[in-house]
Amino acid sequence: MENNKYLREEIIRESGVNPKKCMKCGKCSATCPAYDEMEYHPHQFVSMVESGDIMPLLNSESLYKCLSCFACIERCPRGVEPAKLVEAVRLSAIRKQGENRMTANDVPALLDEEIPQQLLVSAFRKYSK
Amino acid sequence: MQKITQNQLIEKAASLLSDGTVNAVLGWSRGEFGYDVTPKMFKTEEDLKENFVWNDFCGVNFSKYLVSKTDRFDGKILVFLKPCDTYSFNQLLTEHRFEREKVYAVGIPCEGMVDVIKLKAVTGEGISEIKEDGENLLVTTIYEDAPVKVAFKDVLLERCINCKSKKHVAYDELMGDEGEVIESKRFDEVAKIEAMTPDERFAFWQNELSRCIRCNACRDACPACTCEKCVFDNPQSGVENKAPANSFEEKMFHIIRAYHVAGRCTDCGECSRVCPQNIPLHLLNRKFIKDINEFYGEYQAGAEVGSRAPLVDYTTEDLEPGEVFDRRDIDA
Amino acid sequence: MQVNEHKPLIVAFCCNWCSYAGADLAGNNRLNYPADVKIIRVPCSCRVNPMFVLRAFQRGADGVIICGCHPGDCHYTSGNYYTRRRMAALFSMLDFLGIERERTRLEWVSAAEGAKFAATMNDFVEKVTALGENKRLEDLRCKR
Amino acid sequence: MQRVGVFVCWCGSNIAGTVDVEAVSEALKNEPGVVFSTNYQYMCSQAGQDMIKEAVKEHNLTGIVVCSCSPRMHEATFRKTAAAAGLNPYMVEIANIREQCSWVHKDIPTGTEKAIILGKAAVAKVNLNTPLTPGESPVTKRALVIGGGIAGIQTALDIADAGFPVDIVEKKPTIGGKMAQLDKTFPTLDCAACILTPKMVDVAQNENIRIFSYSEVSEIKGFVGNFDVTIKKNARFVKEDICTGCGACVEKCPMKRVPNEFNLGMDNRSAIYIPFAQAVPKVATIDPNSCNMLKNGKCGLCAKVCAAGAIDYTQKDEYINEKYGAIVVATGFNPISMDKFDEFSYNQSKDVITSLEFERLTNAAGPTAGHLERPSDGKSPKTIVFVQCVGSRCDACAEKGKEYCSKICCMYTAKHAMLVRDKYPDTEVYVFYIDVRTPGKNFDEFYRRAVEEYGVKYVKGMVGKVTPEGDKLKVQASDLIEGKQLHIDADLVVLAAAIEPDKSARPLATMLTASMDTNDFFTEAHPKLRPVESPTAGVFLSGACQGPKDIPETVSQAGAAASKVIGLLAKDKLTGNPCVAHSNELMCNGCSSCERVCPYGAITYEDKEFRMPDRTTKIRRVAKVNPAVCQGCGACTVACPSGAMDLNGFASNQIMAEVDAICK
Repeated sequence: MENNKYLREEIIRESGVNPKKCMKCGKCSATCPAYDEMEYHPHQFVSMVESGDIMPLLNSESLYKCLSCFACIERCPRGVEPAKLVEAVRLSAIRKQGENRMTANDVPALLDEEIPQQLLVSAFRKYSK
Repeated sequence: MQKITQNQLIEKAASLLSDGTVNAVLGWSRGEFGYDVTPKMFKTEEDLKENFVWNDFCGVNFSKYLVSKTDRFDGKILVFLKPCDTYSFNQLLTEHRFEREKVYAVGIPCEGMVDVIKLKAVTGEGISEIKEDGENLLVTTIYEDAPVKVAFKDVLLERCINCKSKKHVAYDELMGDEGEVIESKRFDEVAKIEAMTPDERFAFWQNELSRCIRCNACRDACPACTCEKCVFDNPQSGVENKAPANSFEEKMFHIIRAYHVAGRCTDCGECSRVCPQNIPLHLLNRKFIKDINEFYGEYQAGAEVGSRAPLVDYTTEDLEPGEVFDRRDIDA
Repeated sequence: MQVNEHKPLIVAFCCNWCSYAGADLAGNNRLNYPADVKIIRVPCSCRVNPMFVLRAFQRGADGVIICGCHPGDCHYTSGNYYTRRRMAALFSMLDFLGIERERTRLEWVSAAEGAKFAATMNDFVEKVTALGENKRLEDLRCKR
Repeated sequence: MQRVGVFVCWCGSNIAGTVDVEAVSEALKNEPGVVFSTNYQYMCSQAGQDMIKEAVKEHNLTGIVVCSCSPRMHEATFRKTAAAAGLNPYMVEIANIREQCSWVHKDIPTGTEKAIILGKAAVAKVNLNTPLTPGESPVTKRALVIGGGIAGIQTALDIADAGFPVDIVEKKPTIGGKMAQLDKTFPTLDCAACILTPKMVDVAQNENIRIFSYSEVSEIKGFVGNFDVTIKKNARFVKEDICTGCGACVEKCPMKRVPNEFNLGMDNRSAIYIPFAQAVPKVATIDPNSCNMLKNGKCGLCAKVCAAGAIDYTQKDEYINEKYGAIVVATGFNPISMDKFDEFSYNQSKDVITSLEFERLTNAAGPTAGHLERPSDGKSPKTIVFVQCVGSRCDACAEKGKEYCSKICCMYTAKHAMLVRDKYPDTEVYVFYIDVRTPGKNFDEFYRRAVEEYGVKYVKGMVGKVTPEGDKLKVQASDLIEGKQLHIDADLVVLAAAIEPDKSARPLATMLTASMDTNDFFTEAHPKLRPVESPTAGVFLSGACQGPKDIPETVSQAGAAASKVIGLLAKDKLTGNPCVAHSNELMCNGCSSCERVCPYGAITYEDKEFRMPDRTTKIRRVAKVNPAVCQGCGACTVACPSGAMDLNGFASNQIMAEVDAICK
């Protein structure tokens, strides 16, 4: 629990988000294009970070399903900016030793005619430290 | 070392007089010595040619004179304003202290004015003649045969060393080139005192203010002190003048004076310039200006006519007096 | 325990609508605070001229406290906002002159805050007592 | 020198228990000015008051100090006593030795010592007291109501009923306001027109009421009881007193394609128009921006068909000056613009509408004669999505909505949803909500009926986006209870847009020197105890100009404002509080500092001629306090650098005398 408290504060500080401003309207999740891919949805990120329930988020695939399209940031009526929280949690996850989501070795397997090179590069940047 | 010459000003004044634009000229005239330049109303060209001076000792801020001069004079008055004088000019207009239509303001550039006390510290008393020589002054005294060479830069008034603006914020006509608002270091000395311990601060001010002889020169020269009746001259006010007695009385006088002009003081520095006891009175005013800038956002009194002084204004989110100290403790 | 012989003299300016009523409530509830506190009633905290504060110090007061309605609750809508700016400037100036900052205070006390009034006065008296006699501000000629 | 009498009260044992009252009255005998000092068990009793009266006569007292309970308790009592004894009531000062002395200190020496000091301070103050007389000003017995919506109508009717003349100024061609546009009203579902239009007729027929429609207030001077107002009557190019409202001109007008603002642009009107059938005054108005005759002098058909000869193309704006004793602000509200809410496709699809537009769509007098049809193709919608809180409850930094709750949306949305399900049971109705707020009589029951009896689908969650696709609107939303994202193909989307104060309110507030909050709602004099008064004396608030309100609340506030106005107008003279500021013109610099801090606009300036010692004269600008407007806070006294401004009853020298007495 102590650990979670520390983690919570770190995530809040790094993201610069104040989850207390959330009025639980769910507009972030309503606007999210990756909703169906995600286990935890944007509004749940806000709520779970606020309550310090961070371990499930750290271990969730949802971290990598967020497209960083920032629709939730744009639409949130309270200025909470959920995507920044997702980003901060993702950073906490991949910063751990050996927790890179992608390594250089993974890249060849992902190569595909259809995939824009830029996508790979940005994914590589985003998913590893 | 002024860039604009005395003759240029006399010519300008004479032409404005003769074409009827103005009926009188508020200008500087030679005093008994070269350095005690005195304000004077000129009404003829002859008088101008004979007595008008413009040199490194023309520190007087004429803005304040307009309050009484325009009152007692029917025509239009020409006034020469240095950049710092224009701020006081605007502030007095904000306070409706004189009628703008009665004044024709000519902005003139200023390279800084000489502090006579500093000068005398170098040359000694008995100055009989002062000549300009490039970046130096050649000062002859009655005690020495050869003139003493003094660098102009070394004897500038404090307010000119920390000049806040070479830009004129008000004028009808501008002579010479327009300057800029300057990023001055004028608050450094205030910050230095703030950094002292309370005991040191008390000792500092005890030393400075105990010299006060209550001559009221600071008040009389201050362009913000134009009250019809000053509280210190009013037996009903409860703070009327008392003889100095090396106690809280002087501090009270100076706190009240600084407080009364807080938010209206343009930091023109006349108070310190005229103080015969060389007390750095401008520091009190600057303290208020610095506080106001820090607490309520940058504000320069007189920068524009009609602006609302910070102490007659508020926001609902203002700092609490206690928070002021907390913040300073954190900064320290 | 340090025995302090000096009994401080505290002048409290209280606005009629909130803080003076808060002081009355403290009385109604018999909440004790030191008798060193003497209250002067003013219509609004914005009636308090810095000259009054200085006058009190000059005459030998050891502490001056100004109490008004909470920001936003002023009976005259904006009076206490002006007070806040004026006193922030004045207190900061007194501090600049080396005068102990604990000798001055601005507090917001509502008509319902009798307990806060008593607690504030207790605390203020304690702080001022610890500073001892006001030597930096008094005017010897005004002292009896 | 005053002759002061000191009266120390025991208050039974309340004071005497901790304060040696004998010692107090004895000590105060020696204070300057004191000629008599005594103590008594209950000073406020009849016997105590008689004692004071006798002492005043016997010792020729000019001032009284009562050492007793708080002045908040008995100051008024002792002032009356003084008046009964022939003294000016303001020559009384109270030393509070109960609440602020005997009750908070335990031992007698401490209590006694403090009581003596408090007594001395009061004596010092009363020595400097001057007799004060409250100022009087006459009251113009006529009220002005600005805004002719339901708030203004109700206020005007109530004032007129009490027998006072009232003028209503309405900027639109007709009174009625927003309520005239509504269909049914919650929670009773009576039709808005059925309850409003009779009131409008009452207004028209009331002898005490004049309506200035198509008019604006252009200037306000004066103060409570004595406002001087200029009303600008905009040229409507129709002689109001002659027009019969027959409508022949409207029918013949060839310019028929002007968006009809009454129906929020969902249909068209002609260039000469009567906003709606029950308009009051029922007079035509020519819209100068679309009339061919006014624009280029070609047409003039309406003048030809007008049997009454009411058309006047040369009419000019007219300015009317009138005096009023009281002004009621009833400027109302508007829905906010949806321009910044791209996600709902309001500007992309005609089938995304605001709730006010929905009102017109379901109104029998609306553009579809009450048939619920989609604005795009006229088909009847099968799936309707209502979105709540659009632009309400937004964070300030989001910068597109309002921070506050608009208050009325939950209820009208429940009403809309219920009405749709009632009339068209085969329509699916979704309401997306964040919270359903229904405090009000029969409000929650109403909302529950919408859900339980009418089967409206309430979904907790917000709509994220609306995308027009074909003839459908793709609605993507969250369902927070079931934890899923919903995709609904809707035919019509209705946005519950936040409401904001009318744009005319801000300039009006400036004219009135009435204060406003950051959202441009008028501020009330006290949020709980004086909710219908503005801090500016003589200015009252009615309806949504003060904050979001529904109709019942608006009407009750309108009535409350009216009763305040009646209370004011019923007086022949206004007696002020004599403890007001006054300026010593000999010392005044005319610098405007005092004017800037005055919350009531009580200070004005005048040029005054002074004789100088040298027999010349000099004209100077000096401050003047209007005692009828000043409330006596004293902010100006401190802002004044020269000390020219002082406050009666709390003069600078009085307060300093108190300080001195305490610090002795």
